[in-house]
Amino acid sequence: MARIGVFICHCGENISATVDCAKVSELAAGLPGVVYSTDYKYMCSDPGQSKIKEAIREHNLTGVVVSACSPRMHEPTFRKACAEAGLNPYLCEMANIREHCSWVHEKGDATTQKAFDLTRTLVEKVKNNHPLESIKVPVNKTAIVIGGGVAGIQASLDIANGGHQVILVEKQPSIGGHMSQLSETFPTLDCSQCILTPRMVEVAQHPNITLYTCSEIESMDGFIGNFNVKIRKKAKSVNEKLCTGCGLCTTKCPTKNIPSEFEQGLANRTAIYVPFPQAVPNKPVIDRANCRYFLTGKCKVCQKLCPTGAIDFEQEDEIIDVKAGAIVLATGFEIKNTDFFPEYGYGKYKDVINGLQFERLASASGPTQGAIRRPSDGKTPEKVVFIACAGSRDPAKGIPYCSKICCMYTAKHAMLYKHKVHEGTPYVFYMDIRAAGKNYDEFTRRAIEEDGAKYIRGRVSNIYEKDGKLIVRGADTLLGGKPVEIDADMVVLATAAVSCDGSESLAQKLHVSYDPYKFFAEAHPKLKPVETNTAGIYLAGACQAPKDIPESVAAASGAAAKVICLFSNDELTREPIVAKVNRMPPPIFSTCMGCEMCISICPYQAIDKENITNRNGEVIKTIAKINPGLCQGCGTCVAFCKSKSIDLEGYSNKQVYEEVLALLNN
Amino acid sequence: MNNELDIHIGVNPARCYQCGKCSAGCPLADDMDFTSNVVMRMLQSEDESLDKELLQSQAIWLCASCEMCISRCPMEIDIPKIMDYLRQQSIAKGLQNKSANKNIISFHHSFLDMIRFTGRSYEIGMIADYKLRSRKLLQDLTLAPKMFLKGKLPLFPEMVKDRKNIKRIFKHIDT
Amino acid sequence: MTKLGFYPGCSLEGTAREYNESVMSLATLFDIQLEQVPDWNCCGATAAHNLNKILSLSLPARILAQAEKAGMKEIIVPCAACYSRLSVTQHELFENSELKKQVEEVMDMTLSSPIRILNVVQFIQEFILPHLSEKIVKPFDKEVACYYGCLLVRPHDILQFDRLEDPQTIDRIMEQLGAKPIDWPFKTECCGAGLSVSRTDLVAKLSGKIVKEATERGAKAIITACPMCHANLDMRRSAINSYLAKKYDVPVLYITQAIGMACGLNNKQTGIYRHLVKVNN
Amino acid sequence: MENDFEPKIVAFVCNWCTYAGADLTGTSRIKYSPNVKIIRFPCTGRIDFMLLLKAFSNGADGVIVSGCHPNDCHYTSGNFHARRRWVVFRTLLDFMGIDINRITFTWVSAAEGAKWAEVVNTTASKIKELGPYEAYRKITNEIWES
Repeated sequence: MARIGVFICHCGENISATVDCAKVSELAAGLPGVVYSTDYKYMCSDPGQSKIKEAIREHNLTGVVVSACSPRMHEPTFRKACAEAGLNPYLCEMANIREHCSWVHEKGDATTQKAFDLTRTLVEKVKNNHPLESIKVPVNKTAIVIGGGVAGIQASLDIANGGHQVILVEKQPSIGGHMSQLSETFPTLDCSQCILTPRMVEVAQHPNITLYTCSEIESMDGFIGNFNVKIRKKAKSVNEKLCTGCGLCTTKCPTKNIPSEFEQGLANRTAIYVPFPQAVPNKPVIDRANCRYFLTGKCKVCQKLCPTGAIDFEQEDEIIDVKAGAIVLATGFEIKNTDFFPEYGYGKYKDVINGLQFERLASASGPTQGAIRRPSDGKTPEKVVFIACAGSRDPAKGIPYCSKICCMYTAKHAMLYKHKVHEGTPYVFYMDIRAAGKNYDEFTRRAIEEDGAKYIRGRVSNIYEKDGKLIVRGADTLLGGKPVEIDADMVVLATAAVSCDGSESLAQKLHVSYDPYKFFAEAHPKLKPVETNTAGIYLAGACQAPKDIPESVAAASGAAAKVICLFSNDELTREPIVAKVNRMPPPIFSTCMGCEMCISICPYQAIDKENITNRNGEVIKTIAKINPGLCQGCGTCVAFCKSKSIDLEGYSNKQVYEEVLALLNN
Repeated sequence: MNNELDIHIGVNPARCYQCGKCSAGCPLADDMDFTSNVVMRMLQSEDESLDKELLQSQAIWLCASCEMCISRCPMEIDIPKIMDYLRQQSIAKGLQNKSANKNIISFHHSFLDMIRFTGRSYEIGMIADYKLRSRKLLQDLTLAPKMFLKGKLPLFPEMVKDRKNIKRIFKHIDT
Repeated sequence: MTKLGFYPGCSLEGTAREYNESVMSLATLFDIQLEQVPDWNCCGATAAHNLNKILSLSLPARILAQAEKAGMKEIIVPCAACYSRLSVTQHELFENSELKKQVEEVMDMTLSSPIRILNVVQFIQEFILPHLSEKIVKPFDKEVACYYGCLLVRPHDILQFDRLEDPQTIDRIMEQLGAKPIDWPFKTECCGAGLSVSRTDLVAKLSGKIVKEATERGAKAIITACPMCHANLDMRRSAINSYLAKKYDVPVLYITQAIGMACGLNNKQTGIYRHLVKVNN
Repeated sequence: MENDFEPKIVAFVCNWCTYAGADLTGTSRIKYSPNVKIIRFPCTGRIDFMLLLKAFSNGADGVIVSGCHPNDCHYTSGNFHARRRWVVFRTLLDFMGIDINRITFTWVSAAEGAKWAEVVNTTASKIKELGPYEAYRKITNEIWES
């Protein structure tokens, strides 16, 4: 016989202001099976929880209903309290009489009645609950980090230094990401490569890190602690084991005019190439789309030259199966190119460049060895216009958000230009200067006050070319919208930071949600900034939203800390809300007919076939079997099952039928 | 006026974040007493005296409705529609800018009056009417004969047959 | 013979007679019959929408209703200003049924469904271009500045014609004629439009910028598709020249005149003799 | 005539989107009709449409089924299955003579507190207009008694 205890919370006045809590308690006391009912100001407080514990012990309760706030808020609290008093936690249910009742209805009998109806519904449900034990799953202590930019590098090193195995997967031939392309970094102006390359080398040499470059995620299944991931390692046409990285092959490659991705098209590379001198791994790859041999079937110059015979034209893509307990997404961002801007010439003016191109121009290792020269004719520009918010904060262009990094790097660009071309004049068109960060505002002020960057508050309407100059038409909104025309030698657009190409399909492979701009979505905007909605998958860096280097590194370390926390357990405890196929005594064994419908619709591939055999090992019947480690408890199989042979713990058919009946029969 | 705009023409001036791209591309910004982003700012202020200043401005009449501003506006604010509304309000409240009233507004009235009576615009008649209104009797004195010689100024107006219908349209808007 | 609805608009009966003449001559040459919208009226131009919203919608709406009554599925509108007014009106009325009802009451006519409104460039692309090469007798072998003006491309959301910045369709048509279109930045800059009479000083300044830029970049002719642009660039040339204190004599041609010239039509057929800035064949 | 009929409406919602959305309606203090009462499921994929019949035969005048928007399902695809089943089931219900106007099938995300209130209010006023669902209850009771 059920012995249910009912506890009505006032939540201060949040509930009691519109619901007569004492009356609900009184009505509940009259329900069949309810042996104890009370109301209290704050059920979640220590004394409130003690009341529940005492009642459980005193009245030998077999079930508890707490009518209070949303179970999404305090279900764990009350279940824990029940467990402490010796009641199985899954015999405790909550009725939501705050968010779904007191807060959304006016004070009155109808509201009190609804609070009671909801309470009664859960009383009927809890009568049909039975004790459940949480599920234990093992944890594979290897992490996969996707993306080898500064965030991926940081996350990999942190996890590896914590003593765990890391598999770092990078799409490009080298790790380093955008940071390796930068010249100097704000607000300290230290050289980007000087601080990054040691980290890159550390990754390459770390005994706990396995690096796969030219690689992408092919597919993923499994769940937290137990992911199975297939990695596609694209053919590099160079045998890494044999290659010594001498670089002889790259010197004689006949195809020399391929715009270098690393140099943002400001310099060319060969078809067999190392993306940049400090690349990790520092071994060349063949770009098959541009290689003469792959295009015409003739050449093989590199193969003839290679002293170790490392060139392998027959190499194929390799699929690598790995198992991991956690995944860190660090795929970073991209920036819009200049061809995104019709009013700035659709990308047809060579001297209108984007911010990354300027970084390459300013970089000592760049195509001009750090001299600021314009791409069209190599002249030193006397006037350079920097345009902030190019594409960002621009709903008309489909990018309403602020790209966050541009204000700072534009100030830096103006500064670097002035440091390198003393007689030059940098103009900056801006809307707002967003320099919130340690030493950030001071930095932008320095650009204006000490380096003489001419800041003009306004957006540029259009740019056109005339007599070798770029005519930039803007307005000074601080002078009443007065039109300003500058005949510049070069224009740098601080183009919007956007999510990477392919982030949508990657998110779908990993079951991670993303925002309308295809940035990956964090689990909670404030409290879970590096977690995703999929347990065991974490976010680092700008794949979640535009971030600067310190923020990316901080997020990466945050994600790594989460992974290390996860790996500190040998096994995980999971909610036992899983589906079960019923079993019967012979000769039926189970009502399951073996139609396999559930197998085909399960989103987690958690259902398998199971043979029931007799003593002689002959198969009598084949039925479905659910792997509780994989099952996430969505219950889709329950609704699909034709013979009603599957039920979901915690939401069983019996439980929900009783809920419906109780809700309707007052 | 800020709220009126949202109700009457569905344009919300609060969307403007004062980037000035409209003024930067406006062909007439140099000649305006208030550039378009300042116009937006005045509307945002919800200050009656600024509203009045705006309705008395020359800028709203100088706007040539070239639509460059909205075509480049990052917030897609229909400034030409706002300008139309401001001009109509300026007339309704009798706050027309004095110098614009002499030329631009007079011309508009001459133009519409011509259509009111003939259904089509007819240059000689219209220009004659405009000269009387604007008292610019000498303007275009050299151009007209040249145009006449080139056959560009027909002496007699082409008229719409169903002038009753045209009158009906004008009658509705007059009331 | 292709039969198409045709709305000339007021200026094609007056100041832009030659535009009308060249359009009609081209139509004859390419075996197209252009049938005028019966008893058409003025679209209201700039004046109407400056002064009264309902009027600015009712006048074009009457034209559309007349076309619909005559069973026209599409109308050719050579004047860019009329094209813009008609397109915007049709868009606004079919987006907003309440407004449509109001306008229908004012003009005592109804509109049942939208019709196709084609500007002159679309007309050329669709009906002339496919047969153009066989008719060219004298290639238009000159550098030209194709000038689109405002109202052919804006408001872009509604018109959806060409691309908003640096449009290309007229350039491509001129290339077909053998011309060399120059790359220049003022294709869609405003000429001063309706301020022509009331503020000639400003028109001289704005149009002057256009004429100067086209000349400096080597154009031997400016190609337009709008009577208002033509009036400001051609008829107002003496005002422009005195504003710039320099004599600019680059002629301004309607695109239909340029095609007509390349196809061997005579001056009377193209009407180029009516220009104030002389056109040398 | 004043309609004083207070319909009984049951809402079957998923835990991750609509339940959380309804929580947000509460936190935002948006008021709505008290006729609707929620039963929580892990996912709309779990919702067996036989439950709807159960609800109608036991006195429900209307039913709301609501889960995550397409592509937002916490369990990846549960809501798609629910939608697919709903499409099939709807024709079946229609064939059985069940008034499908009494069923609202919709999506409310965890961020759409205001939408939840709107869904509840429009459903409640629609059901109010349709009146009590006696017809179905009568049939089921007759079958029961015979």
